[in-house]
Amino acid sequence: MKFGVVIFPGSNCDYDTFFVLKNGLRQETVFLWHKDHDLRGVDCVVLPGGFSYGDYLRSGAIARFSPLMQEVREFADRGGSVLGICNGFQVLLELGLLPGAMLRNKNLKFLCQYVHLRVDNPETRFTRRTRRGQILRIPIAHFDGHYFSPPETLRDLEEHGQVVFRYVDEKGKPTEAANVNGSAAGIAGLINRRGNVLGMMPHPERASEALLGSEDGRLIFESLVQP
Amino acid sequence: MRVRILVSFKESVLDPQGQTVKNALLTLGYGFVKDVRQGKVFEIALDGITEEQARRAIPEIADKVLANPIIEKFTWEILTEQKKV
Amino acid sequence: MRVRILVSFKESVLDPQGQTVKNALLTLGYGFVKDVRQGKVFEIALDGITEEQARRAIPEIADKVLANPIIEKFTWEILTEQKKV
Amino acid sequence: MIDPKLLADHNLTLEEYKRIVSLVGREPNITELGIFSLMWSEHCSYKSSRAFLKKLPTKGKHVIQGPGENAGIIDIGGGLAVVFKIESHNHPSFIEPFQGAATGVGGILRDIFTMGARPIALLDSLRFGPLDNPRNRAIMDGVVAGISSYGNSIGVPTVGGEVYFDDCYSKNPLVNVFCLGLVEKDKIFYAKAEGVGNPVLYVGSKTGRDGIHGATMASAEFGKETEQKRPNVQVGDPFKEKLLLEACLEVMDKGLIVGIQDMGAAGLTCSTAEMPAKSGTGISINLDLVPQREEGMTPYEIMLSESQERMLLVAKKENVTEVQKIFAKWDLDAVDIGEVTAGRNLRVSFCGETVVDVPVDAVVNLCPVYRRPSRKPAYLQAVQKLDLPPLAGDLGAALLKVIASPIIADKEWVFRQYDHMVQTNTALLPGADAAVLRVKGQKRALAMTLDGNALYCYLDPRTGGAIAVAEACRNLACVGARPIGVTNCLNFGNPEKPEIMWQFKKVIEGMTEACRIFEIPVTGGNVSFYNDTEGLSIHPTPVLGIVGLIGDVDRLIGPGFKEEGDAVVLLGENRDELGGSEYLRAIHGLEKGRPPGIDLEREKAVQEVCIQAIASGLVRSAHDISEGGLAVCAAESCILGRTEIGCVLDLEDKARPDALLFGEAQSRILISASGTHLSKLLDLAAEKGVPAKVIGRAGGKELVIRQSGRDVVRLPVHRLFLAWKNALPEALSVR
Ligand SMILES: Nc1ncnc2c1ncn2[C@@H]1O[C@H](COP(=O)(O)OP(=O)(O)O)[C@@H](O)[C@H]1O
Ligand SMILES: [Mg+2]
Repeated sequence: MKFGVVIFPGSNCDYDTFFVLKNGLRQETVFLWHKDHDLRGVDCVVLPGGFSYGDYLRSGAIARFSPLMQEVREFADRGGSVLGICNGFQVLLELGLLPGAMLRNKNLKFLCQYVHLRVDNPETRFTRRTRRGQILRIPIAHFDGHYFSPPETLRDLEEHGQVVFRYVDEKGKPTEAANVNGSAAGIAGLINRRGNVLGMMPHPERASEALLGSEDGRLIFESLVQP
Repeated sequence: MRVRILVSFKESVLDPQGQTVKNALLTLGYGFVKDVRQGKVFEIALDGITEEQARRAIPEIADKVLANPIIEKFTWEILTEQKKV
Repeated sequence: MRVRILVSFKESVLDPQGQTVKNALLTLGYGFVKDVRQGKVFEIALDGITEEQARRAIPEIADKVLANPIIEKFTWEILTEQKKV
Repeated sequence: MIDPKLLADHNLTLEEYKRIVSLVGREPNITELGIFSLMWSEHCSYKSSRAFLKKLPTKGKHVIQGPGENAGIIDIGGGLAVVFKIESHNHPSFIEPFQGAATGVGGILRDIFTMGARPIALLDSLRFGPLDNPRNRAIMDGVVAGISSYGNSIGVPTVGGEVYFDDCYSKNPLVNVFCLGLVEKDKIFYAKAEGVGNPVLYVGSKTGRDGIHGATMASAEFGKETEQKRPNVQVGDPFKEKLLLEACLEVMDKGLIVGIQDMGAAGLTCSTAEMPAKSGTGISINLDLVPQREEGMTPYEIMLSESQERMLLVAKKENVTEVQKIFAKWDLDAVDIGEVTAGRNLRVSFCGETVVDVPVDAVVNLCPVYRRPSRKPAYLQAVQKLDLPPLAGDLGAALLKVIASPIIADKEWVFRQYDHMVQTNTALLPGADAAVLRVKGQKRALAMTLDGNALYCYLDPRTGGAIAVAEACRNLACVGARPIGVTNCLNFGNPEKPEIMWQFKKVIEGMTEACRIFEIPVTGGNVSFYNDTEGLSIHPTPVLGIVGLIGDVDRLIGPGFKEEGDAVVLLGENRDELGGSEYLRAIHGLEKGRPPGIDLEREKAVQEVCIQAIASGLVRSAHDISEGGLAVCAAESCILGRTEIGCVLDLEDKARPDALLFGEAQSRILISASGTHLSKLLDLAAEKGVPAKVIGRAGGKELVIRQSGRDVVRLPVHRLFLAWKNALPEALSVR
């Protein structure tokens, strides 16, 4: 599997993601430059976390106009795998590849901490190495992770099993306290209807080595790699 | 030519920043404050286009770039001299 | 009564947000954009005070709470019906 | 003759002015005067401190760069070196907490990446006034948000730090930021301007009128006229700095440049004077070419501006196009504004006229050095005398109160706002005794900590200075790291007051002695004087930033108990010392007594035992005993593990019960170990002559402390946890 990690000006989890894919999963991995038009033949595009363009306007609002993102849109339309992590998720929302928008965290502060996620849809190419209801311990680090979309959209997402990850407590209960950023329906990760574009706020690349405290995030990359 | 664009959350979207400001004002004793909504303002200086062109370009810019229509709405105006901040 | 308060960086203060928006607009082909300044807007609903009282309270609130006078300046106005966002 | 008011505005004395005239060979013009005023300011010239700083040991086998460059460098083997430094941003953070703290982060990051190193960790030492005052809460809120905004955005993790509270910081908060970077040994860069004819390139943000006189502001006392100094605060642009970081590292990695210097305090002036001064050359620049954000700027303003996110490069002539191409890739300009010259002068032209022509040596190296008078302060006698208050009835209640004191309570409210995991190296998250970062591809890991107990320094500066070093090293020992280098930030009051100078001298004496005994080189630091507002000085506050090396990251342990039934071992000895304790301050409102004594040889032996025991896998947790004493240390050990685990401690010491529980006697570490390893651990201690005693056992859900068989504390761990966890969020959410 060939992965491409996109670098926007202001990306800062690009190397972290690259490191896990290349050194941890031993997959062919290349960087993709935002000004290019070339996806270099990758099988999966990863939009990493960070602060593209400083997130000064809205998170992801400017990155979506990059030349490369027009290619990524077409790639997604052709069914290619696209994984957006944190800022990458925000870019996917701004781009309209996933529905909804991000608001400031409910306590109006940046939050960096471990959270528990429940896998609500293990039947995607990003989660096939997990079980339904499995609890993953993965960190978040964001200011704007409070997912919002209108009630109709939410209903639609639930009906089609598009909510892949939800914030829960360590026992798997979706409590208000566990939903640290205040996301609608506790949504932490979403997939498009077709099942090839996933956006998630937590950082799986930070939870892919035992030394760093958790290996749960690795399951997501392994799912993609699995033949 | 200068234009001013105001972007704010739609009524249906919670505005926690506005709420926080409101609470701060109430604790400071400004009991007459009933509601606060916080938004963004952009002041843009334009050059080399006519007013008519601007009237077409500005809403396009606001809609495409400055506001996210899922959560935000905007208004805009061309600034006459005395209105500049 | 509703008031609107605009808060923005003083002219001499760097406005990285405005700069970034400006660069984005230029890249998108809006070459007529000469400058962008980004600021905050507060819309406050007031109740139980006279206009005269409001005219005294609002600048006080803006100076004390909404703006940081070291780097920011503000303007404000009372909104007539048709001006609401 | 020169107008005295003009001199006063530039913080220069008449004698200093006369010296300038003789060095330049004529009366300086206004721009030149501005340049001297900046470079001869306390902040840039270290004129009051230099004589004393010289005493600090700076040599060591592994030192690649000691004091004198943007940051110190230590060889860590394997072809790698660490580059680290600490800086203060105290005054700006008081005036505008968010931007002041944010630009402080921006500044220290530039110091690190100018040397070719990629910054991999930030730590921050913060001191505020008490949180019952809304103003202090607002300052803390703004400072933390500012650090968070800059560090998070640029993608450098803030992995640790410290937060203290005391009245003396109410109008003078301290914001010290430490940064560490990693560099390949053969890719280190210096602030050199070598090669006559080489072009001088300006990169980064445009120059505006912001922060003119920032360095002189940091060199004068604050008073009521603070208001007028307001516009000196800059707004930071972390996004721009991220681009600058990537572009600079790229041109350095490709070896395209000769030298590089950031434009921080004192801006263009500092970089254009210091670079040639170090290389025995001169520089000539044309201000018309300097990218400007505002119209109509004068040469004075352009030279003195402290606009952020800017750098000055000296490139090889043939590489300029290549350098510019790399900057363009990162959407930045690299503008050729001048060249390196043979004459040893700084020459600046503007609109066709020469507006500055001064010897760089005069500007950089010939500032007068002062040995300011010092006098032992009168307050000492009164504060050192301590009449112990009567023993409190319920020591369990006292423990709950001490552990909820904001100085001791959980700091998650702060570090949750910092991205402390980006770059995926953080092996030990904030909350432990020291932060630990793995080095990708190596078995070894880096540990780092910031420390400094200002109350001890106020009560006895010499002892306080020594303890600051010892305690920082002890924190490293608790994660199994051996110290390899020191940086320090010395925050003091007005050095023109003899009492402050005395404190300064004594603190340095204490630090010097400790560094010698620990055999660790000081590779740099920063001095922040004039931390007085309306005549009141802060406590003398040295902040020590110490970096350590861990041999095998797989042996890493944390401060929390791990397994029920493990033996709890005290390394070191309990003593009857309550002076300067957090207990006296939190329970009795007293900042009094003599701080605990310290035997540095004993301290070193205790740490050595801990380091070796961890390296041999003999211990499961280690936590140092510091503020709050043994009782707080034990409670934290119960709380800080993956799950809460209680413990029962049986003490036989004859001390007064509160002194036994809360006294802050030095050179103690609380360890837990499994039964199988216990005898080896005790043998190791005996071999090094370090007292080590099994004082209890981990397990259960309560913290029980007995003295001579009698319970003095018996509390559910979860109650302690809640008191510790909620204290800071509650204090900060009061309206
Ligand atoms: N407390 C200190 N201990 C040791 N060295 C210090 C101390 N304070 C400053 N220095 C060193 O003095 C030198 C001069 O500092 P400089 O780089 O001009 O200061 P800054 O970067 O703060 O403007 C630096 O190398 C710095 O590391
Ligand atoms: Mg420096």
